[in-house]
Amino acid sequence: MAQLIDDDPRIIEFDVRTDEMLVNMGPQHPSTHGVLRLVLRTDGEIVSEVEPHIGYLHRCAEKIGENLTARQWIPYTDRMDYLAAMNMNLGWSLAVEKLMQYQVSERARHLRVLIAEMGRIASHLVGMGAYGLDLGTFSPFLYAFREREKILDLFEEACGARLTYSYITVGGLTADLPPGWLRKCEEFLDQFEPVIQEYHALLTTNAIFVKRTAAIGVMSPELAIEYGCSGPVLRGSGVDQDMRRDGESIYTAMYDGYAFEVAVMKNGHYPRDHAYPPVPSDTVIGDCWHRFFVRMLEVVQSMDLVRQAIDRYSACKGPLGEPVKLTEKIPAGDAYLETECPKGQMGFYLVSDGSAIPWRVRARSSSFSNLAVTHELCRGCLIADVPAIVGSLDIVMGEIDR
Amino acid sequence: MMTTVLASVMPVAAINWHSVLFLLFAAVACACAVAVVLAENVVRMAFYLVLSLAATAGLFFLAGAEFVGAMQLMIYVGGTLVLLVFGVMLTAQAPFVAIKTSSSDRVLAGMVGAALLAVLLQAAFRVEPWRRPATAAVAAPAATPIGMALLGVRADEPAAGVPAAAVRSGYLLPFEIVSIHLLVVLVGAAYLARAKRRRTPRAIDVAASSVGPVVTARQAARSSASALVSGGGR
Amino acid sequence: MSLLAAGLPVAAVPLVAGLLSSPVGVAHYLVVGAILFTAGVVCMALKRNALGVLMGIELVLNGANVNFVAFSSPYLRGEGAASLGLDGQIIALFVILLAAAEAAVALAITLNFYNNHATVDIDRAEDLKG
Amino acid sequence: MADFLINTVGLPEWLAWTITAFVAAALILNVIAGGALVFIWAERKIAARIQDRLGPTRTGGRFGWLQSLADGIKLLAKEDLMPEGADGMLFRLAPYISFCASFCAFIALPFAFDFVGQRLNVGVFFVVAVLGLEVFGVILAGYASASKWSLFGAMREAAQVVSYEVPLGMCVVVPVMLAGSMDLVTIAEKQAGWITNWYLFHDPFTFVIFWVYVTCAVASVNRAPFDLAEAESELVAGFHTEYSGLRWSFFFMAEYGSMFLVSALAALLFLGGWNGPIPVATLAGLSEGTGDTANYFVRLIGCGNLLLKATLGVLLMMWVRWTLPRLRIDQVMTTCLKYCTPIAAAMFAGAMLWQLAFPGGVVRGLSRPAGEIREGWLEGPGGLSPGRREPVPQVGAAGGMESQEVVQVVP
Repeated sequence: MAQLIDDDPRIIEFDVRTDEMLVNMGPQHPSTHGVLRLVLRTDGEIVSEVEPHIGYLHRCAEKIGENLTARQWIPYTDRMDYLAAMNMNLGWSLAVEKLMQYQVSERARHLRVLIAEMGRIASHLVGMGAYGLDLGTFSPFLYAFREREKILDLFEEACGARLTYSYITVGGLTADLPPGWLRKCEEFLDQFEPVIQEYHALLTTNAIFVKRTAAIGVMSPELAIEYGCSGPVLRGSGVDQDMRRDGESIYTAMYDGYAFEVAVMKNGHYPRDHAYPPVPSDTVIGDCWHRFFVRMLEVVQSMDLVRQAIDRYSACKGPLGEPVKLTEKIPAGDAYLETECPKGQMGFYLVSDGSAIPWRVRARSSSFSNLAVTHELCRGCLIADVPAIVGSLDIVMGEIDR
Repeated sequence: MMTTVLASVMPVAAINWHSVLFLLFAAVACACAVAVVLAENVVRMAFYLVLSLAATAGLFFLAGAEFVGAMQLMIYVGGTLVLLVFGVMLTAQAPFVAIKTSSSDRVLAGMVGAALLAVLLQAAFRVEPWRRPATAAVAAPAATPIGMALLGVRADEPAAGVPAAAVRSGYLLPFEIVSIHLLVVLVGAAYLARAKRRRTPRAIDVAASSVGPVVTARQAARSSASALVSGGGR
Repeated sequence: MSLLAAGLPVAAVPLVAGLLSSPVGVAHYLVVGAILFTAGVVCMALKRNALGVLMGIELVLNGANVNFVAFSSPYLRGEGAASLGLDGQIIALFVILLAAAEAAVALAITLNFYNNHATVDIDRAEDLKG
Repeated sequence: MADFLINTVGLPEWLAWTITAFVAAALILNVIAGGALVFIWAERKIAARIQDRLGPTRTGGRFGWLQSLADGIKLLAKEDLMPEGADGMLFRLAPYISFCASFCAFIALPFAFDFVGQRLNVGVFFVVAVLGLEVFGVILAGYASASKWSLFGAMREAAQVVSYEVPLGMCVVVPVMLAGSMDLVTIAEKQAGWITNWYLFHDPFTFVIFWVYVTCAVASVNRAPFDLAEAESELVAGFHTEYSGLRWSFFFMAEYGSMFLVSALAALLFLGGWNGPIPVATLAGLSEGTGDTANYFVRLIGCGNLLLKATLGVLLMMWVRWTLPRLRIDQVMTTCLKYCTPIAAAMFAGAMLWQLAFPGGVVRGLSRPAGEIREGWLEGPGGLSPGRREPVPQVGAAGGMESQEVVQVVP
C-alpha cells in the first residue's frame, strides 16, 4: 500500500460519511453511446471508479471473417464502426491488398481518399453532435445530423447505401462515381464551411460548454500512449501521431502528394489556429475540450483533403479498375495494417494459408483502447463528468464488441 | 374584496366555511403530527411532518396571520424541512431508516403524552371559554405593521385594556440579535459540516500515473462541499 | 372529516355538524396547539433516531406557535379579551427563524455524530458517560 | 358571479359562494392544465424550429395543434408502473404534491386588477414560498422510487432549490421595497402608466436584478441549463425515471405550471404586471368611472397583457433550453453562491440607496417629493397608488377557493 502524505491527491475530501454506491450506467442509458455498460462506484456524486463492461454487441465478426473470402467480409467491416463504414472498408481492403501486394489504380486511390475523408467528416459530425447531447444541449446534435444527412445522400448516390456501404473493397471500389457527383460534393463543401462556425459558436466557445469540458478528464501524453489510445484522443493529449502521415507505406502512399497538417497542438498552437476560435485559457492539454477541438479541426482538415482529392480525381483520366474477384486467392502469409480511422488507429490482421478464405482474421479496435482509459480519467470526477469524458472519447460499440 | 360581501353572509350561513377549512387544516395538522410519532420509517416521518407544518401554515392564514403563514411555508417547510429531509437521505441507510422503539417505552410515552395532553387541553378550555369571535369589523391583516415593529416602530392599535406604553415597544433589538444569531449559526453549521479528509482505500491502491484525476477530484470535492454548506446555511 | 364522523358514535355527528357551522374561537386553536405539542414531546421522548428527535422539536415549536398566533389573531379575539396584538405574530416569526437556525446546527451535529459513529441512534451517544 | 347566483337564481348565499369558489378553482386549474397543453405544443414547435425541423405537423391539422392532447391520451392509456422496492404511498403521492404546490401558488397570482383567486397581503411571499414546496414532491419521488438515479436527481434538486431560494428571495424583495407592499396587485398597480414606470427601468439596480431573477427563476423551476434533477444524459430522467403515464404527466404539468408562474411573477414584479408599455386605456379615457363594462374590458386587456408577458417569459426559457448545454451540479452551486447571491445582495443595497436618494425611480421620481413613498407606508396595506380603483365584485375569476379563509367577521 502506498505511503500517504497529507496533500496526496488521491485522498478524496468528503462532507458526510456516505456509503459507496454501485451505479449501473447502461447498457440502456441515454448517454453511453450504444450498449455500453459502465459500473460506477460512487461516493455521493463523486465517482471513485468506473468499470466499463462490454460485449453487448458482440457478433463474432472476426470468426465470420475466417469463413468468408476477403471481399465477402467487407459488409461485416461496415458493421464495426457503423458511423464511419467507409473507413472500415478501406482498412480491411488495404490490409488484404498489403498481403496480396496489390496496387490500385491512381484514379481509385484519389477516389478512396475522397470517400474516406468524407466518411471522416460524417463520423466526426456524429461525435461532435452526440457530445453536445451528452452535455445536455440537443440542438447542435440535429445541426450536425442535418449536415451528415447531406453526406449520406452523396454516399447513397455513389454506392446505393446510407450506412453500410461496402463501397471501398479489395482491389479498388465497387463502382465509379455517378456523373455530377463531384459538383454536388463541392456544393456541399461550400455550404458546409460556414456552418462550422455555428458549431464553434454553439459548442466550442460556449461558456457553459467550456466550463463542462475544460480541465475535465485530463489525459497526459504518457497515459494516452500507455493505454494505446489513438486518433483524436491521442492527438488531443498533444501526441503528434497520425497514421496518414506516420503509417505504413501502403497507407501513406494513398495520401502521397496531399497537403495536410496533423491536427495537434505544437508549441501551444494548433495548425492554422488563427482561423478558429482561440483556445480558452482554462483548458488543459489533454482534457475533453481539446479532444473535441481536435475533432473539429479534423473536419476542416478533411474538407481540405476532399477538395484536393476532387481536383486530383477529376484530373485522373485513367480507368478506375475492377476490384479483385470475390474468390480471389490470397497468398499464404500474414499482414497487419493500421489505418487512421475517425475514431483512431484501426488495425486489421489476417493470416492466409493460400486459399481465398483467410485462415485467421483479427481486428484491433481503436475505440476499445480508447475506452479502456475511462477508469483512469473518471477517477474522482463527478457523475456529470462521466458522460462528458466518455463522450469525448467518441467510442462506437460496434467496433469494440465486433 | 370578497371579504366584505362574504361577511354579510355569515349570520345565515348553513355552513361556516371558515370553520370547515379550520377543521380540515386542524385535522390534517393533528393527524399528521400523530402519524409522525407512530411512523417507524424516518422518511415517512419527515413526510408527515411536512404535511403537518403545511397544514399549520394554513391555520395561520385562517387566523389572519398571513405573513407568519407565508414565512412558515417559506422558511419552515421550504427551508428547514428540506434540510431535514436532506439529512434523512444522507443518513438513511437500511439499518437506520427504521430504528425500533421497545413497546414498554411506547406504553410509557403514551401515558405521559396522554397526561400532558389532558393538562394542556384543560388549560386550553379554561384559558378562554368557547367564545364567539368579536363582531367588530377588523382591518385586513397587513404585513407592514410587522415590518415596522421589527424596525422599532409600532403601528398597530394597542390591545384593549392595556396601557399603550406598556406593550408598544418595538422589536429592533431582538431583530438585530436574531440577525447576528443567524449569522453565527450559518458559520457554525458550515464549520460543523465542513469537508473532512478521508482516505479512500480504493484510490490508494492505484498508482498515481497521471495528473488528470487530481484536478477533477479536487474540484469535485470542493464543489460538493460548497453544495452542502449552502444547504447547511439555510 | 368523514373518517372522523364515521369513527365516532352517531351522537357525535351533531357535534361535527355544529363545528362545521359555528365560528372558530381561540380555544379551537389551543386544542390544535396542545395536540401538536404533545405529539412533539412524545416524539422527542420516543424516537431513537436523532432526526426523529429533531422532528419532535419542530412539532413542539409549532404547537407553541399555533398558540401565539391564535392569541394574536384579530379574528379570534373575544370581546374585551386581552390580546397579544402584533407581539404574538412577531414572536411566532422569531420562533420560526430560531427553529431554522436550530435545525441547521442540530443537523450539522447529527451529521458529525453520524460521521464518527456511523449511526444516528442517540442511545449510542454515550461517549461522555462518566 | 356569486351575486348573480344569490340575486337571480335565488340560491342560499353560502351555497352561491361555494359554487363561485369552485368555479374559480376550476378556472385556475384549467389555466394550468390548458396552459401546459399549449406550452408543451409550443415547446415542440419552437424546439423543432430552432433545430431546423418542423415539429408536429399532422395531429389536428397542419400545425399539429392537438399533439399535446394526443400525448395526454397516450399517457392516460399507458401502463402505470411502480418499481418493486418503491415506497408505495410516497411514490403515489409525490406527483400530486408537486402539482398541488404549483397549483396553490396560482391562488395568489393576479391576472388583472381583480382577476385574482385570493388577494393576499403577502402575495409575493406566498407565491415564492408555495413554489418552493414543489421540491418536496420531487424529493419524495426520488426517494420513493427505489432507484439510484432518482435519488441522485432528488438530492440535486434539494440542494439546488434550497440554495436558489436565497437569491430569488432577495430579487423579489427589491420590487417589494420599491412598492412598499408585498401585495402583488399593489406592486403591479404601482407600475401603471408608461413603460418607464416598470420596475425594470426603475433604476440601474433593478435592471440588473431582473436578470438575476431570471437566472434564479430558471434554476428554481429546474429548466435548462439548470435541469440537473432530470439531466437525461447523466441521470436517465432523474427523479421521474420510474414514473410513467398519468403520474409522470403530473410532474410535467407542475413543471410547466411553475414556468408560467415564475414568468408571470417576473411580469408582475418587474415588467409592469398587466399594464402595457403605453397606458392605452387611460389615454382612451377608459379607466375610471366609465362603467362596469368598460372596466371589465380594460381588465380583460390587462389580463391579456400579463398572459402575453408571462408567455414571452416561458418562450425565453424554451429558447435558452434548446440552446445551452447543462451545467454541472457544482457549477450550479457556484453560480448561486458566488454570483447570484452577492450580486442580488449588492443590487438590493443599491436599489435601497437609490430609493433614498431619488425615490420613485429614474424617470418620474426625480421630480417627486422624497417623503411621499415613505409616508405611504403607514397608510395601510400597500399605501395608496394614484391609479387604484375600487374592485368590481362580479368579475368571474375573482374569488378563489380560499377566499373564505380570512372571513369570519360578522358586520
